[in-house]
Amino acid sequence: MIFVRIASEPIDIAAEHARIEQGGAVATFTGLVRADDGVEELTLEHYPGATEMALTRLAEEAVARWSLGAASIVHRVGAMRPGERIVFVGTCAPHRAAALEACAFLIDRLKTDAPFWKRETRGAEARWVNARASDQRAAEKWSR
Amino acid sequence: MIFVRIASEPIDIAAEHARIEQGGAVATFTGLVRADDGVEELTLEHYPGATEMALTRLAEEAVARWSLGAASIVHRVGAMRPGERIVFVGTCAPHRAAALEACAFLIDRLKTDAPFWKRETRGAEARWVNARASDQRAAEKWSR
Amino acid sequence: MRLVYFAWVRERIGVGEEEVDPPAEIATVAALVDWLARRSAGHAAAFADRDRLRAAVDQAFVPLDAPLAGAREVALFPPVTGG
Amino acid sequence: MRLVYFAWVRERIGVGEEEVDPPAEIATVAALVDWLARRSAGHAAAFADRDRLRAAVDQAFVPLDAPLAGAREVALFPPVTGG
Repeated sequence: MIFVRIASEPIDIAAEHARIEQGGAVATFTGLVRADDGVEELTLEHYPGATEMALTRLAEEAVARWSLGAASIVHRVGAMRPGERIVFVGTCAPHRAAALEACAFLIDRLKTDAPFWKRETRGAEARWVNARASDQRAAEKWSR
Repeated sequence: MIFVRIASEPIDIAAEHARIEQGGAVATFTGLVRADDGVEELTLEHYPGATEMALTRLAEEAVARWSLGAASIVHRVGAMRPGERIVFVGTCAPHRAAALEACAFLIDRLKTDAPFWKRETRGAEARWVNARASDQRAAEKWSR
Repeated sequence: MRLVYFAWVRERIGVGEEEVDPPAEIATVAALVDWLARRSAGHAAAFADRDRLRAAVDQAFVPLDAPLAGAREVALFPPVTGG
Repeated sequence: MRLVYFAWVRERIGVGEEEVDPPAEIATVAALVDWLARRSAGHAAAFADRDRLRAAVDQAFVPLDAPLAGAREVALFPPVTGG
């Protein structure tokens, strides 16, 4: 089962977790707005339509590659405060290695394959976050 | 911050997750009682005192090795039904690779390093679950 | 052809989307970008650094040298930074 | 010395714990197990397969050839199966 969602409200961990509990092993990853580098607001822009398509394709790839029972990707858009959840990725498989690996795959590949853009606001200054070469390398390590 | 707990009530994912959200990246693993192999009840026995010590030592090792902001291990004991959560492992780190790796480390090592024993009941028959060689290998791959 | 822009590409151009009708000899995304760069100072600024420009054709990521062949929607944007 | 038993070791012996006072020459966990196996048919059954027996001394896992040296609590149990 695949669950993909763009959310403009806070991510409810209990609800998202329950949705993917199909038995066996559940792995999740949650990204939080960093609270330690002076960012007061983080704004997420995305490409409606293309985003859902990219996330669905990623989830389908993970389900096929690791024989998952369920995969879920929920990504916030709009304005967020430090400590808020930006993204939730969850996987469920009969055994733990598959769930854990697929979860890492999904968040690594989401970073490079899905059309989201982050803008940070510190005081009066707003700037678009630059893509990182380390994210590109992390995504590429999953190529077969 | 380290959270270690032996629980005789169901594990509350939302509460456990919120506890470790220190900013950056959160990874979790949750083990569920399998519902697909005819088991009607799973009973977890443990070694009080030694269990908490073993889990604390594991969590401390993970925090030191991956510079975690938080690590949590919650393990159910007593009788459980299919679909219920047996174990929750959660990690928080500034970046995702540390959180994901430490989470996999904790569940792999918990399987061999903590004194828990599973007994499955199917109809009138109860049997103690045998340890698996694959769990031993998974734990050993984390030796430096 | 519908064009959509995101993040600082959108901000520099000043609009999130526009309709254009490029001449028939514009055969690739890169050629389209060259052609668009002449529309305004904002377009020129948005497309000045090709190394930091990414594209999608009909909502699928493509390299800049990809053919336009019948594209209905072309998106131009910076490298993505989600997750 | 306090002995504690878990899982099928506990079931075969019939009690979860007992106090024993082994003779001074019992110097290792393995020697203690040999000595305990003579206490009852249940003990003998619990300790018949040494490959499937694990131990902790004062709540820390040890191999069966570990010394007893001053141990206050020795636990004997099957390989663990948590998680």
